[in-house]
Amino acid sequence: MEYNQRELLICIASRQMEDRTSAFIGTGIPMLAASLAQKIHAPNLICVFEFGGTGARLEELPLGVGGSRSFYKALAASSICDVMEAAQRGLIMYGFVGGAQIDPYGNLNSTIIGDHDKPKVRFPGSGGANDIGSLVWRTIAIMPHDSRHFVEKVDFITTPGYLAGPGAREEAGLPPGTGPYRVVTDLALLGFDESTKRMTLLALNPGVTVEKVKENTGFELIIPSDVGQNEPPTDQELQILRKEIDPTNLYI
Amino acid sequence: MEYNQRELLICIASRQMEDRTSAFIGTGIPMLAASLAQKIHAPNLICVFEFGGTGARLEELPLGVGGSRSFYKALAASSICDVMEAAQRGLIMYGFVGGAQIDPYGNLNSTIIGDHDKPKVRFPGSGGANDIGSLVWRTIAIMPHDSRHFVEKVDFITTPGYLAGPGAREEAGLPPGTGPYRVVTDLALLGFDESTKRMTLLALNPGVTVEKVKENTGFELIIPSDVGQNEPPTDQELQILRKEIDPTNLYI
Amino acid sequence: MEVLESGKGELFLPPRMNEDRQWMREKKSWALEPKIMSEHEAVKKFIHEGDYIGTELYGFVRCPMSLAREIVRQKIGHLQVAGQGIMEVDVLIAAGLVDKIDLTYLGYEVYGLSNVLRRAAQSGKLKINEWSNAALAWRLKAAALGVPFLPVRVMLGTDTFTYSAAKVVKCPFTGEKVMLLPATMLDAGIIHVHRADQYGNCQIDGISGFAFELARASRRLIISAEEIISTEEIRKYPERTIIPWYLVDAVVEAPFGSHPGEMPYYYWRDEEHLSWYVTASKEEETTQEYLQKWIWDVPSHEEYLELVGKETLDIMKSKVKGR
Amino acid sequence: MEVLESGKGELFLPPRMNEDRQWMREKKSWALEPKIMSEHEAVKKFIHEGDYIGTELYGFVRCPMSLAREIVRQKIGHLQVAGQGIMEVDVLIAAGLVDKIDLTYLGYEVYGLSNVLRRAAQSGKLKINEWSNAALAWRLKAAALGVPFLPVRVMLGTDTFTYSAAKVVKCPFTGEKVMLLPATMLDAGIIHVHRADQYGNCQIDGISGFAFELARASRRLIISAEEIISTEEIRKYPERTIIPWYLVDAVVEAPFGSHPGEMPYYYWRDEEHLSWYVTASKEEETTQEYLQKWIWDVPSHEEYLELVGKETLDIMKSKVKGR
Repeated sequence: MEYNQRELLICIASRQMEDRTSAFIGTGIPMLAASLAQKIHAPNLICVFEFGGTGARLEELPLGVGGSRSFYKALAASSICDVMEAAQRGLIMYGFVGGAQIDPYGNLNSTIIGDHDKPKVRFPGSGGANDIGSLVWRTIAIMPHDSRHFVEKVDFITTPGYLAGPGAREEAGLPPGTGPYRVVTDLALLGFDESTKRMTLLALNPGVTVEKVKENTGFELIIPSDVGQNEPPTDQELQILRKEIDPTNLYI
Repeated sequence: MEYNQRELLICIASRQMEDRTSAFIGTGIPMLAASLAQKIHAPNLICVFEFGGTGARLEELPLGVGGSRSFYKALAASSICDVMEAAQRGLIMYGFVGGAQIDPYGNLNSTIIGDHDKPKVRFPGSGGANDIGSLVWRTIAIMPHDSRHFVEKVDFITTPGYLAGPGAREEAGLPPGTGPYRVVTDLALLGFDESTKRMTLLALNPGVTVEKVKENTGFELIIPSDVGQNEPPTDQELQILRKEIDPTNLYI
Repeated sequence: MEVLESGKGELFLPPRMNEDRQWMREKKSWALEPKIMSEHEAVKKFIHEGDYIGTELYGFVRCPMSLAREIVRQKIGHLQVAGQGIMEVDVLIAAGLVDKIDLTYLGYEVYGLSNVLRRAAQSGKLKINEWSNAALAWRLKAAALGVPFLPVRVMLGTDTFTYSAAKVVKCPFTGEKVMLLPATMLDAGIIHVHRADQYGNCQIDGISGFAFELARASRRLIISAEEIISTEEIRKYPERTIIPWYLVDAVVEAPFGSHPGEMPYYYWRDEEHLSWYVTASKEEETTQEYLQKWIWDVPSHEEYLELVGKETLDIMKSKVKGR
Repeated sequence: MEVLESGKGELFLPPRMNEDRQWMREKKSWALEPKIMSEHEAVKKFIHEGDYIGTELYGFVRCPMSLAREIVRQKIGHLQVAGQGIMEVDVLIAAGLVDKIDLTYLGYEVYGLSNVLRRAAQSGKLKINEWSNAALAWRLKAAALGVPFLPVRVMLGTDTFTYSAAKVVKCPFTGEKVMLLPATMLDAGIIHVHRADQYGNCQIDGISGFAFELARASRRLIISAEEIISTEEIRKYPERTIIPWYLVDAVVEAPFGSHPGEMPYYYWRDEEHLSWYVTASKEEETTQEYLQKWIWDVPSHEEYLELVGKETLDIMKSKVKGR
């Protein structure tokens, strides 16, 4: 079946999550990815929304992280502190992040371009991103892949990736064992090298070459010898996505 | 009307409290005193129980600080942290304390006599007493008056009074403006001298002499020239106490 | 436990625990006295020029929009704001009323970025400290606890910390670095709830966001409520009282108070109106036109609702999902 | 923010945030799987010799008495306990199962002092640290937050502090002294609730004591519930879920689980039984006789209830007040 780039992103993101765990979910692609994972391979993946909704029936897609759909027939509807503290205790496995810039260590900028006090461009700010990037075990970034977004050095570290490299998170006081896990883009799936903590190409999206990825990355990417191939969305994935998850084409 | 010592204590304690404020209430005398104050001169005195009950209808006397009567038809039934934090923010005006020993500065011992690790006598411990003595604006101690209870130096400061004297509470980090306010005993009503923070005789119970108070106090008490007289319980007080507050003679 | 590092942001509102305690002693009454008043009176009495204020939840959801609009209507300026916000903080900035903001996120969620924030920040007129969502909620929590700070494990190692007013110390128990967030006891807080009695005892359905913390972290507190209920109803379910009366200074009856946002279980959000605002906010001129039409030209919340139209409100009611 | 003073008590259970995080990652499952089991199985599986445990609320009120009795029944020893307690901690000490206690209060309220505590403390066998009620609750709250300590304003200047394991520091924001309480992440917690579903989603009526904090401050968590309800009922009122399933390891159906204490809105306390215990506890021998009769000779909670007698239980039910 044919598919668009957004559907591809959703499918690839959804495949990264394990069952019997939890994911901090923002609106848009992460929510669709988590829903899809629930319906395909992770029936016990639980969506947690940052204002308190936990384990909702996502019959209609939430439009915001605090809206009524984020706790419709939920198992718990608590508060921002409660769910953030659960994350701080180590209970939340996945979280989605994004931004205007990402660097080789997965640090993200969603605050400003230019000088902080009189910026060239002002973005929304951290929101829950810094919390997610600090506290969940594995963050998954979803990014458009070009050299404007993939930069050697971000203008502002809003959300911590591996900071300056190996050991830097622990040195800063962030909980050990946490950090960037995957970056899902319209070109490829990326991960982080165990020893250098630098971004590594894991698999290419259908029709994309290593060369194209390199061209669109503003820093030196680790290219292992065994770069994989992302399977295109399966018919099952597409059908569930279109018929069950987003039948009104709100996001796809 | 005739009255017993317990009724006298309750009446004198109840007269110490102002309207439109709140009081941390333990079971027994404090509760009866607060109930009486509500019915006589302080209709908007609110009882707060340390496990979360706030503004209950005290139709039947609570038997414990967390029991169902402590939040029967209450305005709020929250948690120990919530009410203790309200006290920490300065919202609770009165609190009742007691103990096995009290010293000239109103410090109280309800922990041990003798050595801490192998005590001669072990008492229950602080419970909420230290919290109340630290956080409410005015503590009211209710004590049996004899030289075994009123001592020069307590074996163990469970609950802070004025500690070593003027400025000591502030120096220790306790919130300014708080501290012991009254001590209600079977012999007298006591307060604390503004400048020395030492216990002062305010008023004698009916039939009690200054000499008797001195004899039964194990430290030098400040005796001002104008010692007052505590009025015996009025008929109104006794009637309300016996008919409305404790009709089954649970406490009186 | 030495301070290892300090954020370089100015602390707009330093913790002042002892002064706050004194305030609570003098200004808060435990008396059960009616506090119902109009939003005009409530805002006039309890929000002052230069105040540091906070709003809960956020522009699209259970948000005190009618109160936020009233602040704009009265043009109470030089505000400092604890900003986790969408439309409620946006309109304050758009009206030129905000000098400083402790910011975590200001945007329109699925509708994209806030052009109002962008213009204000890029002009250099708006002074901004950076925080995370949890950090702002935890700063309120610290104030709610009555303590000067709370240790947390976020913001460490980032520029979000550098441009905040937090401090990093070594934990004296574990030897590890922790972030200390200074408490934020607001001058005034505004919260919209499902139900309140005339004294201010409040019930909220569904998630409580950071209402618990913000209510306890406000020297003055204005509540708007969809419905006023009897105190007997409050007493029947005392565990549902998330905000007790003694914290509350004013109670405003405000049906559809969260419009154009939603109110869980009561009404759905007004997408059409939201898109008008998002479109208007793209340019300064059209933003001002929006404010003129929907706030300054409308003297009260009742008249605002008339302007929205009963038909629209009925649709929003019919669209909401039950339990 | 230097440490100005340290309590001289041994820190029985130091904060271990990173190990706790690892535990939560490895041992807690978010899967919706049934967890209903007998109290025998639950205690056997989740409470181990030498554990640091906590109970909520307290012996006379909504207390996991059936679970506390089961611990005594299985004679799980060398326990360390966070002790705000009446009968639930008393029976553990009486059975000789407790080595160390972080104590705030152990007594029988209107019935007076605990002779069990008195004997254990005066013999020097029980190692005791002192805390206040709020301090113990706040230590659990610190753990619930996932941070190593919480600053508070109690215990300052007293021997309660001297014989604790807290620390006094100077606040880096205000320059004032504050007390730092170390977090207590328990090895195991036991809580009795009104209603739970088979996965462990819990509802409590009336005051919640410190259930919220203790649930979140327990590596392993056993829930006993008066009633098991459907998950549909939980989903209908998600704001009532005070303890969510992913924190819970075992759910035990235990009607009258708080006996001889009360269960607000469900049943009143059994004064006669309480007075038997208070009387028995005066002497070591009669204390042991009580334990023998009511715990060791009774293999399960069901049989305990039979021994109490249906008639008595019905009276307790009939005496309770509604809302």
